[in-house]
Amino acid sequence: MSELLRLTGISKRFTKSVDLAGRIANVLGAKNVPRVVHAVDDVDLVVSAGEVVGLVGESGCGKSTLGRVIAGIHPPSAGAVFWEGRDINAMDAEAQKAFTLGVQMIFQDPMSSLNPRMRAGEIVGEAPRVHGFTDAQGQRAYVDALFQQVGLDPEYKQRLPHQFSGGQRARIGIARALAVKPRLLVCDESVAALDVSIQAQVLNLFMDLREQLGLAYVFISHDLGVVRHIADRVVIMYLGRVVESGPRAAIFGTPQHPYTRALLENVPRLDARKRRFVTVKGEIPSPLDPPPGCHFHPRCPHAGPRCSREVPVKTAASQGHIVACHLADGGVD
Amino acid sequence: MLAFILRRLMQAVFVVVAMVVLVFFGTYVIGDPVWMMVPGDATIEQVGEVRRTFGFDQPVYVQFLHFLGDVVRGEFGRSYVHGTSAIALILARMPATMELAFAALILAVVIGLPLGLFAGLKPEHPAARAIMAGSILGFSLPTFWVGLMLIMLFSVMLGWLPATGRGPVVSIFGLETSMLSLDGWRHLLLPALNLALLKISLVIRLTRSGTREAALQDYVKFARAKGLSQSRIVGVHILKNILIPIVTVLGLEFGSLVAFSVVTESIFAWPGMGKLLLEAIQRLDRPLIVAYVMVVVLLFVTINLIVDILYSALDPRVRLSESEA
Amino acid sequence: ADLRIALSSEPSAADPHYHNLTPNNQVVRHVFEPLVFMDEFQALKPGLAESWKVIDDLTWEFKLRTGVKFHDGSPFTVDDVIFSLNRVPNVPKSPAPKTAYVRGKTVEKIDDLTFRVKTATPEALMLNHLANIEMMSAKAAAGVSTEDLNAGKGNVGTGPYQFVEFVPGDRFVVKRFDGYWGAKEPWDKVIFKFIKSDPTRVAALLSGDVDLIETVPTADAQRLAKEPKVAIASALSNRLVYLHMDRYRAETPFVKGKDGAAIPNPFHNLKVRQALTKAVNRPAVVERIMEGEAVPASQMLPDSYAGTSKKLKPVEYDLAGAKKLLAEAGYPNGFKLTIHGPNGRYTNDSKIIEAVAQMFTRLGIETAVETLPPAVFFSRASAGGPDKQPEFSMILAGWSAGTGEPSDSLKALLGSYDAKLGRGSANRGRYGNPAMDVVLDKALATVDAEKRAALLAEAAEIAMNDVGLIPIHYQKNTWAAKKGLKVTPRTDEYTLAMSVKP
Amino acid sequence: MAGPVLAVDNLATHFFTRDGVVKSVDGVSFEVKPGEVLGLVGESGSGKSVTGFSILGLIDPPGRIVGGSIQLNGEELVGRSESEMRKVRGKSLAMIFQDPMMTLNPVLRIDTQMIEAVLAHDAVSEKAARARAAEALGMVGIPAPEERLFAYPHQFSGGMRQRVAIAIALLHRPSLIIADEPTTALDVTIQSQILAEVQRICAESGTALVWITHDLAVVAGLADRVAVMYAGRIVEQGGVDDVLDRPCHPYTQGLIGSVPGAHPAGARLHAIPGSTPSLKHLPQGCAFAPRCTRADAACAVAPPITMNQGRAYRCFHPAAQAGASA
Amino acid sequence: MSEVAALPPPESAFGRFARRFIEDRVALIGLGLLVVVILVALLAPWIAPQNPYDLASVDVMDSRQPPGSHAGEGFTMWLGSDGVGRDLLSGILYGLRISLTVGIVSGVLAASLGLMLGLLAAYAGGRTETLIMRVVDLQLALPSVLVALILVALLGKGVDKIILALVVVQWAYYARTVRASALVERRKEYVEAARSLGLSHARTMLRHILPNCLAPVIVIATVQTAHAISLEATLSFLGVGLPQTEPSLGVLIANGFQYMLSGKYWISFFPGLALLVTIVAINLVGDRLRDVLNPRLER
Ligand SMILES: Nc1ncnc2c1ncn2[C@@H]1O[C@H](COP(=O)(O)OP(=O)(O)OP(=O)(O)O)[C@@H](O)[C@H]1O
Ligand SMILES: Nc1ncnc2c1ncn2[C@@H]1O[C@H](COP(=O)(O)OP(=O)(O)OP(=O)(O)O)[C@@H](O)[C@H]1O
Ligand SMILES: [Mg+2]
Ligand SMILES: [Mg+2]
Repeated sequence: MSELLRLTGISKRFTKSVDLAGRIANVLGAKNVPRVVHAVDDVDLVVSAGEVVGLVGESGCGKSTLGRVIAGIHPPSAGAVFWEGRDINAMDAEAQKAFTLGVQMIFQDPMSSLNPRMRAGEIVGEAPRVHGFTDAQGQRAYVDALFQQVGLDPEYKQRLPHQFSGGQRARIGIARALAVKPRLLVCDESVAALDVSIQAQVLNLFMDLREQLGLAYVFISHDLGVVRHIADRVVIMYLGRVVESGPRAAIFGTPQHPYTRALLENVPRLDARKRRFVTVKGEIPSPLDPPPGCHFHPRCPHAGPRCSREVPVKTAASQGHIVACHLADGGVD
Repeated sequence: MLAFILRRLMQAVFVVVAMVVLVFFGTYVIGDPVWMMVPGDATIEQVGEVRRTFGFDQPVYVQFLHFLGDVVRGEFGRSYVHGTSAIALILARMPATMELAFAALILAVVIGLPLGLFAGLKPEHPAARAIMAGSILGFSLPTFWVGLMLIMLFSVMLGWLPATGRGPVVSIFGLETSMLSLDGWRHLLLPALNLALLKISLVIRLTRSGTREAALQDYVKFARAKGLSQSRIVGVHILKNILIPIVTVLGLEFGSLVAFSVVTESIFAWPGMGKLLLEAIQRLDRPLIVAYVMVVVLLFVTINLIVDILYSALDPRVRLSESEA
Repeated sequence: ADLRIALSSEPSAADPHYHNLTPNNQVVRHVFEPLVFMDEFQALKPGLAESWKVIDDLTWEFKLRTGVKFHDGSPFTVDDVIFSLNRVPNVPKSPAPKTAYVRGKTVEKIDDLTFRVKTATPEALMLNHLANIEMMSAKAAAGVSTEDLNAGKGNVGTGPYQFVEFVPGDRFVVKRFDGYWGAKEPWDKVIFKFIKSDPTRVAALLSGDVDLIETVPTADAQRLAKEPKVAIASALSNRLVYLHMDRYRAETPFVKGKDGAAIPNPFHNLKVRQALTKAVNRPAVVERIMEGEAVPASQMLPDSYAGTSKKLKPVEYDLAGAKKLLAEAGYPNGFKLTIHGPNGRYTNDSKIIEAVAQMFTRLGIETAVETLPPAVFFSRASAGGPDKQPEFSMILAGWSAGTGEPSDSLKALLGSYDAKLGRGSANRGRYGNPAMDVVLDKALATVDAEKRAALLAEAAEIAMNDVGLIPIHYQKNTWAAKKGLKVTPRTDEYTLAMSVKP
Repeated sequence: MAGPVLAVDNLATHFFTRDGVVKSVDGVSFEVKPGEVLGLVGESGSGKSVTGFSILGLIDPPGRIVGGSIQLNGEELVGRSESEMRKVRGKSLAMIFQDPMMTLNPVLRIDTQMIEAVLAHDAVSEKAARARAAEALGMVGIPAPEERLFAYPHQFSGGMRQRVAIAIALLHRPSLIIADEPTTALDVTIQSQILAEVQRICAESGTALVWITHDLAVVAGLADRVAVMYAGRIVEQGGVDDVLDRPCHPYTQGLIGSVPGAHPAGARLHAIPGSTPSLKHLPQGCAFAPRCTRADAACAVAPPITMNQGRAYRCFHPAAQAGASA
Repeated sequence: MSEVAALPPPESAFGRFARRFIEDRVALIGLGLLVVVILVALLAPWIAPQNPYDLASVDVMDSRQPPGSHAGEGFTMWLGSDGVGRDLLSGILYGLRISLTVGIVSGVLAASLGLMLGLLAAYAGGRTETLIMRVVDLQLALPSVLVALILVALLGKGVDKIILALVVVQWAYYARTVRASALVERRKEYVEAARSLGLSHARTMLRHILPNCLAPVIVIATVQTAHAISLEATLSFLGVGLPQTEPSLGVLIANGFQYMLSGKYWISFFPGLALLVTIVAINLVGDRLRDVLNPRLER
């Protein structure tokens, strides 16, 4: 499989700097410090053509931010993005456009991701017309084909988003993304808002499209069940950092990181009846003020003194299976 | 907090400077103030003399530089007409206007809040609909017209309340107020009502929509699920939430209250700074207009600051240091 | 008993020499008195000066009244006169000083109660000028500023009332001075309230907030006259409302042909001016707009005043005659005209303009009206044009003769414009008639009252027959008081507590 | 054995909207025994929440309970006046809501909100009420409860807020708690913390629980019995093992088939075709018929409840009859 | 697919909007009134007995006549006449035209200006936003009387000038409102979708964000239009309003003001009534719009 996208050392920081008034106040004795959120911190990621990468983690760990960086919506604060092996910052406008259109995002909230005042046909048809995938006459047929591809009746083109059900809205979002012939879809919790039965339909659609069009996916979800079902490779994030990544079988079969293990244990399962819930202690810390060293150490049952001092480095546990934990890297003491 | 206040002050300085420049040159283009100062039968010589006395014969930028020089020296100019410090004149009149504006605010809240709550809790009730329809009247009728109608009804026809002026004033802590005596209130009532009319409508509307929205919130349902009484839910849970927008909006509207006091004060011969401004504009008393604008902008800034502090007191989610400009 | 009076305009200070405007003069007149009084008809009477005589064309001798005391008990002497006359030109930052009244006069003390005034040129208006200068106490007022006087410091006069307080924007209060040299006033305390809004002032009277109001709005005069609780007093005033026409430009900006093209200034044509004045239906304006609170005008002052012409009568309304004249003048189809005027400066000013515009339109002159806020209007009407000349083609304005005779009016409104001579200072039409100037100049240099009056009347006739301006009406001044108060109306628009008796 | 804590019989709650009657709950019956956990599952809009609110009498106009009975500890709740209902709410019957961000009043401190809940039913001193509030907070695993009482909701994370809500529900030791998807908005690790907490408390105090959720997996781990709702009706009800392992109703089967975790990775899911119907335009007969592979002419009439060995379902063509007897 | 059956019949946004609008009877009455007012204003030249702006047909001899009197030219002045002899009915009909024009045109212009600047501020952020919002602050602190007076001094009186003054006074309210809602919209995912689809900033701003910020604008526009009409009346009262000879409702009221105590009530009462009806109608419609356009109240 050829490499489609590569992220190296990607970080994304959101900074709120101290303005002039704040600085003057500091002179007068106040303590205004710039507030920095390390939403994504030194992440490496490779997506090959046609591959599904699952991105898992708890709320606020930076999944969406990473997704947006991949989709080119946010520029990264550090690190480089390579599209088909070329640094996107070194590309000409043409190639950059190919990258922009080549990666499309599908959002979590099917309602807020559709412009409530545009008709379905327009939502899907706008970008291909603007970018010349089709002209005014061809637009109709082009959009009809897309509607059929995602399992919507082209009759619905005249409707507004609120006139659709949740599952249908998700399909419109998918059709909109497909309209510019992307090679990689970033699905940010795209099925989380749907009912199980509808979610199953949409997951099936994703899998069909992958087969038909050879699409690659970055599949963001906090639902391990979904990720296990659909992903070839899984990346686990905790507070901006990747703690473990590897092939599905490795992650679910031989999880290395204590956090991954805790996650897997905590997932409710149909076949676990009347079980006693055992839990990870503690709350998810705030990304504004993350714990030092390994971010997970305050909640980790195996934490040792080293964990609060040193940031763990990425170590390969097996082929393609990488873990960032002191346990895998010489112990915690 | 400190940074927040500083930020506000810096904004205020910007606004004041821009405003002063605007007003200075704006009033310059309106006309030559000398014609509003000399008597109609003044000779050319007299006119020229007055012009020289006040420096109107100089180019406008020179006049402006002189003015800036005065400001740097801490002197904001003397009223052309009154010959005394413009700031002092305005400050002397400010308590009357503030009193009027505050009385209007109080009336707006005291009348508007209960009516709005009722209309919001029972939106389909005929009385609620009547309140809403009635509230339209509040901003449909020009203030000056309503003012005279109030005078006609309550002073001339019924003879209940005095038509004009301010009641006896007492000075407490250096602040003059007429709110401490019955007669003071009798004088205050009509003009305050006149000024408040618009705000009453506004409060009714804000309260109603706020109540309607709050009543649909989960926390209200949860409060009911706890078995709380209706009065506690409305009086504590809903009220505290709707006070937030009301305080904010009323704070912002305080400016328009002061602006509209120009009209009310002239109708009711209320000795406030609005009337002073109107006269200053009519007589092109530039230092007075500039000083008014400065005082009013600073007043707004102060009020906004107070509103923000109140806001953060009412809404614990807001922290002053974080709220943006 | 107290007397509460509502004034329509507010004084700017309690300093008698600070601002020469009616609102100021009338309130300070209760506290300070001039050497010469003007009665309700603006006739001159002995005031603090008991008597005077003309020694020669350039010298006057005055004798002060005996037994006059200031409010602080000190006696009034010639030193106070000298102090006051010296103070007048030296009030700092005065927006309208009374300097012109003392210019060229030197005072010579003869004894404590006698002094002489010498002038540079013959001063026919000596007494009128002295009637405008209030006497202050040399002792109490030495070195006090306007602000001090506002606050009551040194605010000591000889008047029938003593200063109590001045609250800008609200009130001016005086109380009776029991050591007054003249007849004792009936009021313990007089409170002047400033109520600018016309209907409010009326309401204040009707609701009993005040006992007396000045400047009764024309709309309410008739109603108040019928009101049983209210008594009305009214007098013909010295204020003339008139139209001025552009007489100095060959083409005037606000006159255009019917097709909108520029045409030569028609106001240079006497027939046009005559047509215009004939087209003004003065009785209609007086009746329909002023509601009877005015009298059609023929010249600068009503002919009850000295120095007016008894021959001049208000021009009769004659539309047909006016049309004929206009046709004769070469404008059978009229032209287009814009009249400018202030709104809110004179009683019903904008309505009068509109009525006049209707009348001119009937004459065939398509007339537009543009009224402006006074602040804008006067500055443009006086110097808004290129090179600081008057801007408009025809304006409406008003004029009140503070001296109580027409010489000032003629000089300022109709004298050929001459900045050096101070002539034509309010001549915003720049009308000029050398024949009239000659007669007027002669009158101004004539000290003998009768001769002067004849000359002034002659000057007025020359100018009015030439239609130098179009007089419309003289306003009436109307006061309304609680029933039971006797109000003596004044022609000079002053509202004085001394005119009110229970 | 004691009678059920809650017995709902043939409950019907309808909303009379401008454009038609919404039969949100239409003939729902179930019972909950003391200490028992009932899982109420179903898709969005199937009427789970309305059922819960009906029990507390918190249905607002245009909604109304139009029929059936609700008995709490043998006392009828339907038809009670608002003030009588108020005595029950929060006292013997408590509710926890889905969104922890919204259930606490953002502008009131935690102590205010807890103390008022104590004082609403018990005439105790404020001090005693505060002590009880702190105790309840401790019970749900909030460290340093006395201090935390002075906090505002926004100073808590979502999981903490949900604990506070649970603590408020526990204040009067109710005999029944209705929990309306209380963990749906929470993260996996936090969800299981809450689940563990609830499990422990119910076991200790014998409080019965109705747990509303759309997540079958949560129900599997928590509930004793399961009721599956579809379009305002309970279509299947029974012991958790019975229903999940041997579903009778095709809808239950479809739901289970849609859960990705239950399938081999990458395989197509057995999705139910179509989407949930609008409650305004329900088809005649079985509401699930349009999406059902087994539907036939018989389904044009609404299927009655079939009782079978402690299980109940509404279907003419149940799948697992054999399994049930096995 | 079988989903078709489950969907409600398609309904256009406007159809839904209209249906919800007319559900309220009071709003319908308001709408009816507004239509009547606008019609009457449009048809004024054909239904008014007099052209009140033609000085040749207005006669001062007819001034202050009570309702029902006959004018010199023979027609009946049903509502009486004003201080210079203008037939009040005609004056009101024509005045309505001016007032509505002033209100609507200034509303549209102020809304457009405020919309653009507010949108730009929200979208661009940073210094642009700071600058625009400071100017907004400035504007909100400037007394409207002063602004109007300065403009009248600079430009002279006239409908266009008063409109300009009102635009200057009002745009800031729109800018503030639009910025607030644009800030919310900007964070919505459909905007990110537009960016990710490679659509230009201009297109994203104008085609995607703008239409979604219109609802609050429409709502405040109705209030501000009503407010503009009564503000114009206030300015006329203060002497800086519209020209005397072509009176708006505000000028008529302001002119009648001095007659209010004199028993000639009609000179100010009837124009006041007309103003009241107009503003109430606009506000009734506006209120309903607010409810209909507020998605939060849509269950
Ligand atoms: N535009 C922004 N400005 C400031 N901080 C941001 C911004 N976007 C995200 N963050 C912060 O970055 C962190 C990561 O956010 P992100 O949305 O990527 O998390 P997530 O993993 O997608 O969470 P969730 O599961 O809740 O969607 C959070 O703490 C968030 O507050
Ligand atoms: N106030 C109301 N007015 C009209 N219909 C309502 C109202 N409240 C609820 N409904 C309708 O009742 C039905 C059931 O709603 P309910 O909230 O019980 O669903 P739910 O099963 O809890 O769904 P979710 O999982 O989304 O919470 C829905 O179709 C809903 O539209
Ligand atoms: Mg996210
Ligand atoms: Mg629910």
